[in-house]
Amino acid sequence: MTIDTLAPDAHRQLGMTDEEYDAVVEILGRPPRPAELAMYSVMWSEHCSYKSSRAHLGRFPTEAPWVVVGPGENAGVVDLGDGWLAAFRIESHNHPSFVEPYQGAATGVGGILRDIFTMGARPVAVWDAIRFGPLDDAKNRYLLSGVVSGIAGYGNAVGVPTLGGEVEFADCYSHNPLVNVMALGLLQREQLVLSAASGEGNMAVLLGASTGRDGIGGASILASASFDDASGAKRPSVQIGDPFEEKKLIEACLELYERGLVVGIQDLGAAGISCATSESAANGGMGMDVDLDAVHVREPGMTPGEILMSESQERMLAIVTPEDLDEVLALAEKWEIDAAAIGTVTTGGTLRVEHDAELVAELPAVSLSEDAPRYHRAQSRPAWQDELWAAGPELPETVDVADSLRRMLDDPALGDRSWIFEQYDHMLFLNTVVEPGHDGSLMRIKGTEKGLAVSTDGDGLRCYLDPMRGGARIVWEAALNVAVTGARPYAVVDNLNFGNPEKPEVMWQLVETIEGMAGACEALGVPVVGGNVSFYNETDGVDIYPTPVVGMLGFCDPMPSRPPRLDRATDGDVVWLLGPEDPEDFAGSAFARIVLGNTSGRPGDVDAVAGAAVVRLTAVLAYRAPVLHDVGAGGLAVALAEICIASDVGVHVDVADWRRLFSESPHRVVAVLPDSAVPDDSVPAVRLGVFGGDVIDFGELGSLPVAEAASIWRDALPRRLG
Amino acid sequence: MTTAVVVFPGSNCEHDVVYALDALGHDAELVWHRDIDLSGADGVVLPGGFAHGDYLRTGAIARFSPVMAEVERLATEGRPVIGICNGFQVLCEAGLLPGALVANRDLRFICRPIRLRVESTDSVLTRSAAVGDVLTIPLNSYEGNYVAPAGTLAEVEDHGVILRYCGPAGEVDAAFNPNGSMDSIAGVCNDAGNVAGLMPHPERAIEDVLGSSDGRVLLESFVAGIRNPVPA
Amino acid sequence: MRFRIDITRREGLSDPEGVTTARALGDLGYDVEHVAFGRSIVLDVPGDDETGLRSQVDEMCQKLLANPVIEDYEISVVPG
Amino acid sequence: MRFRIDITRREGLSDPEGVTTARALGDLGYDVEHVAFGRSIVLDVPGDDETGLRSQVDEMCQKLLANPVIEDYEISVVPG
Ligand SMILES: Nc1ncnc2c1ncn2[C@@H]1O[C@H](COP(=O)(O)OP(=O)(O)O)[C@@H](O)[C@H]1O
Ligand SMILES: [Mg+2]
Repeated sequence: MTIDTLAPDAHRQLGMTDEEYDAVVEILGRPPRPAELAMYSVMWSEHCSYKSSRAHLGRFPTEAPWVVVGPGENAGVVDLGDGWLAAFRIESHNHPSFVEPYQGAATGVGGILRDIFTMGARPVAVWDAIRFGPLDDAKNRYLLSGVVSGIAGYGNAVGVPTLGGEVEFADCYSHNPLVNVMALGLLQREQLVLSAASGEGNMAVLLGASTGRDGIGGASILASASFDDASGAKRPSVQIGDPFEEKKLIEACLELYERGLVVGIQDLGAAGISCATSESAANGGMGMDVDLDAVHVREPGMTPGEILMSESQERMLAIVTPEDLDEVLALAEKWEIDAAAIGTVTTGGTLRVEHDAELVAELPAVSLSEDAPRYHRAQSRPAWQDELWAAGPELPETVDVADSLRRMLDDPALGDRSWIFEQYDHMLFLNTVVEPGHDGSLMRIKGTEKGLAVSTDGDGLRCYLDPMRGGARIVWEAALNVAVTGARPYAVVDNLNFGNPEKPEVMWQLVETIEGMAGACEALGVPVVGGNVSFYNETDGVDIYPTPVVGMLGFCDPMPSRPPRLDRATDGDVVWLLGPEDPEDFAGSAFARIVLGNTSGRPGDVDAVAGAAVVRLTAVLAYRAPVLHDVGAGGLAVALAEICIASDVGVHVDVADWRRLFSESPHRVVAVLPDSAVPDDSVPAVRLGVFGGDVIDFGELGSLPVAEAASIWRDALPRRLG
Repeated sequence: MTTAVVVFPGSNCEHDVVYALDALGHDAELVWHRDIDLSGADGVVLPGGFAHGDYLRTGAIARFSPVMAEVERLATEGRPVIGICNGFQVLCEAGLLPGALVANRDLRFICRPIRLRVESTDSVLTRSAAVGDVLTIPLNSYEGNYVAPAGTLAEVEDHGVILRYCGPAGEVDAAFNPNGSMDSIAGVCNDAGNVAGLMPHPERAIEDVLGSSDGRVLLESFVAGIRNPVPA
Repeated sequence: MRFRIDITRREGLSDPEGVTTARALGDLGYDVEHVAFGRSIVLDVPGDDETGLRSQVDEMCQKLLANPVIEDYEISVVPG
Repeated sequence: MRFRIDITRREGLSDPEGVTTARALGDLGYDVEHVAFGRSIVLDVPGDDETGLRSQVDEMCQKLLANPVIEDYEISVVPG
């Protein structure tokens, strides 16, 4: 069976419920044609329609004076002043990366970049937030190496630097790794383009790669539908990324914008041509006549359904006026990419698709998006939640601090991540002021005083232990990660990676998480300008941890002339701990997981008032402190060790209570200051000690030579990955 | 007359090179790979990136771009011609520089600052530096592993090596060889010294805010070379 | 015993490298119709029980040398 | 006519893929003696005068497909 010979009742195989099928018949006033059914089944799939999450995403705050484009378009856009705008977005490519890690991650990068230059922006940076099963399993090592080289292979070659990211490990990701990629672009206000197709008689021009059979239905339930197997093992829905084609596509599109040749533009993603044509028409309140014979196909004998649904990479659909068509085609030729006018904008809102002079689809363009179902799925608090909270870590009277620190520095999620980020070009464009390896990365905008800081943060375990608190904590952590560079939290994108939404427990986790994240964003005054939801991250009925990831954009103007870095601590510098301290916040901590082998309990809550004050003060201190480092995984001890290793200097701090070294209560920053003046009285500040010597010295509690700490920390990933 | 920075499809460091030369007060212009007239050019930079996606072999397809005939003419006339990273690979493929570049020893892309020792000042890239200088400059490549057949290598060693990977004190040693390059070679020049290539990116080390300014002396050499070229 | 493994991209998957090279050959004035890239690995495995060694090499391909998701491979014995 | 070109790294020049793969196979517990990596290119050239086409393909190799400085190549005719 192929898409084109689907029996009308094949909707079940395409993952459509009977109710959804009836809705289609209702809309069309007749049973759908095969191609039409395929289009609805993909466009109404969870992936494309957000039918299970939409009802809850409304909870996020999305407004602020500097928001130019909020959620809904391909990317969020914020105003940086002086005509500068930043467009950014985050996307997941979890399932494809499990099937084929290199290509899955590579095409993930390609896809998120298209979301950015679709807006008229030049993509200038990428971040990757990735999660795998434990590295003692060869399969997980294979997945990590494959994903990292895929991101490197595509990102480096397409010419967009990868400025940072994060990585975590847990059993629940063993059969379901998470690969979330965030991209950011810069543009001048007048370059902003939207996807709406307007102007009767305007042409829809398909730009970029030819259309092949690869990836048909890859993004949707179709991938698992039987026609996929029937169409032969020869056609896996794996897609091969071509960064060279995308690079040419980027340059061509940017020149099209510069010359004012596009009315609207839309990237091709899930459901390929059918999605791009219907969405641009719908967004413009128009219709479109599409001629599939004009599409440049890679393989002979492709059926209309295959051409419509193909998810071949590196393609864009531009709406141009008939007068400009020739100039557009000429420009495409200059950049050595294919271009073909495949459609005409019409009034009346109908999408008509023809092939061989035969009508294969005729439907209301808006119905594919606007009429998609919305579900208010059942939610219920998991029965296991209370036991989980009750089973929290038992803290011993005393611990071997030095040995605990050794074990934590050797953890792949806490050790040196340069094995990963040194495979990424993170310097291209000469904007990178604080490179990966610190907290948030900081980039300048040449020709201005402006700086942008970004941090991606997630915390699967804590969100599993308490979705609301966990969701709030990752937002607060991301805020501090950008604040230490001098930037103030400005806007957020989020990627919600969850299990099966048909399970009430998963929906509960989702709603709680959103509540926690939304609350933190409100307290920080940052709008959510875009995001992505990835459901069905489950294997054999076991769901992953609820794993939201935030991409926090921070903004500073002017940027600190010498922003803090971990490697700038020197002999005699005084080290302070800023922010409220709770010595007993161990649930979900690295210490509990690594040293006590405990992954239960209830994490501490956030404190909006104190948290906001710490973020504010941190961003101010960034203009004079040589080092600022937020206290994250591993607590105070690891934060100090990271500074000592980077700066190659020892430190002496006296804390009587060992728990203060490893507790992970939020809203804390280690501040290194040249003088011993109390930083400020707006937040609690404790003078911890002074840098000097070559030992990380916790007095009574123990000590560890910097050299030893450094070699353990540096070897954490290489010794596992070779 | 301005300096031509050649743009192949897939190049991506061209704007950075123009920015860096501009920071040194030198004019440069982007030139598309299909242009066949460089008569206005006083020197040429082949920038880094992934010309033609690095498909087939890095630099292999680019060397046949229409513009390369002009680049060869300028090179033989003694005009300064440098290749950075991918540009270096193109010059080797074109036979304007000896040797070739293959995959890094560990089969991983490497993006990080590394140290270089200046081996010779008889090249358009190093004339303003001093032998023995140790420079910190970012490397950014997957195929940065310099190889040459025995005979060629001997000649290169004799008069073609301009930069080697080294340690903090300038020590040249396997431990400081990031990618397995023969004899730790990071940069070479032709006999006349007017054509030179290197894997690291001097344009990424021209401002302290970016971590290092050590790349300046190399680009300043190039600019000086343009003002008074080495006779061919 | 010396084995040779020929690895090719599975049909139906795009081959950007082949397409780009075909275009380059065209620019050079050559008339070629289709270019496809593959990898070949030659390795020596001690022993002489062909069937046994062959299945071992096949295992190596499955595990490491090839990527069965997007590649097909063929094993042959070649003169050492 | 369909030609196949086998390209290998010249003796004595480093073959990082081969070396690394040999190590990886060793880590997986396989006993292999020598691993060499090569690339193969299959291309269709219209016509049927084998000698003529072969020399044309040879030219393509000299010029573009192989790098004589570091690579050897072999041309063979294969069933189309
Ligand atoms: N997958 C990754 N890709 C790129 N950079 C990474 C990745 N994982 C971690 N890093 C970098 O390593 C540094 C430390 O990461 P992390 O400990 O997660 O920072 P933080 O704890 O401050 O959020 C950051 O600069 C981050 O950008
Ligand atoms: Mg941090």
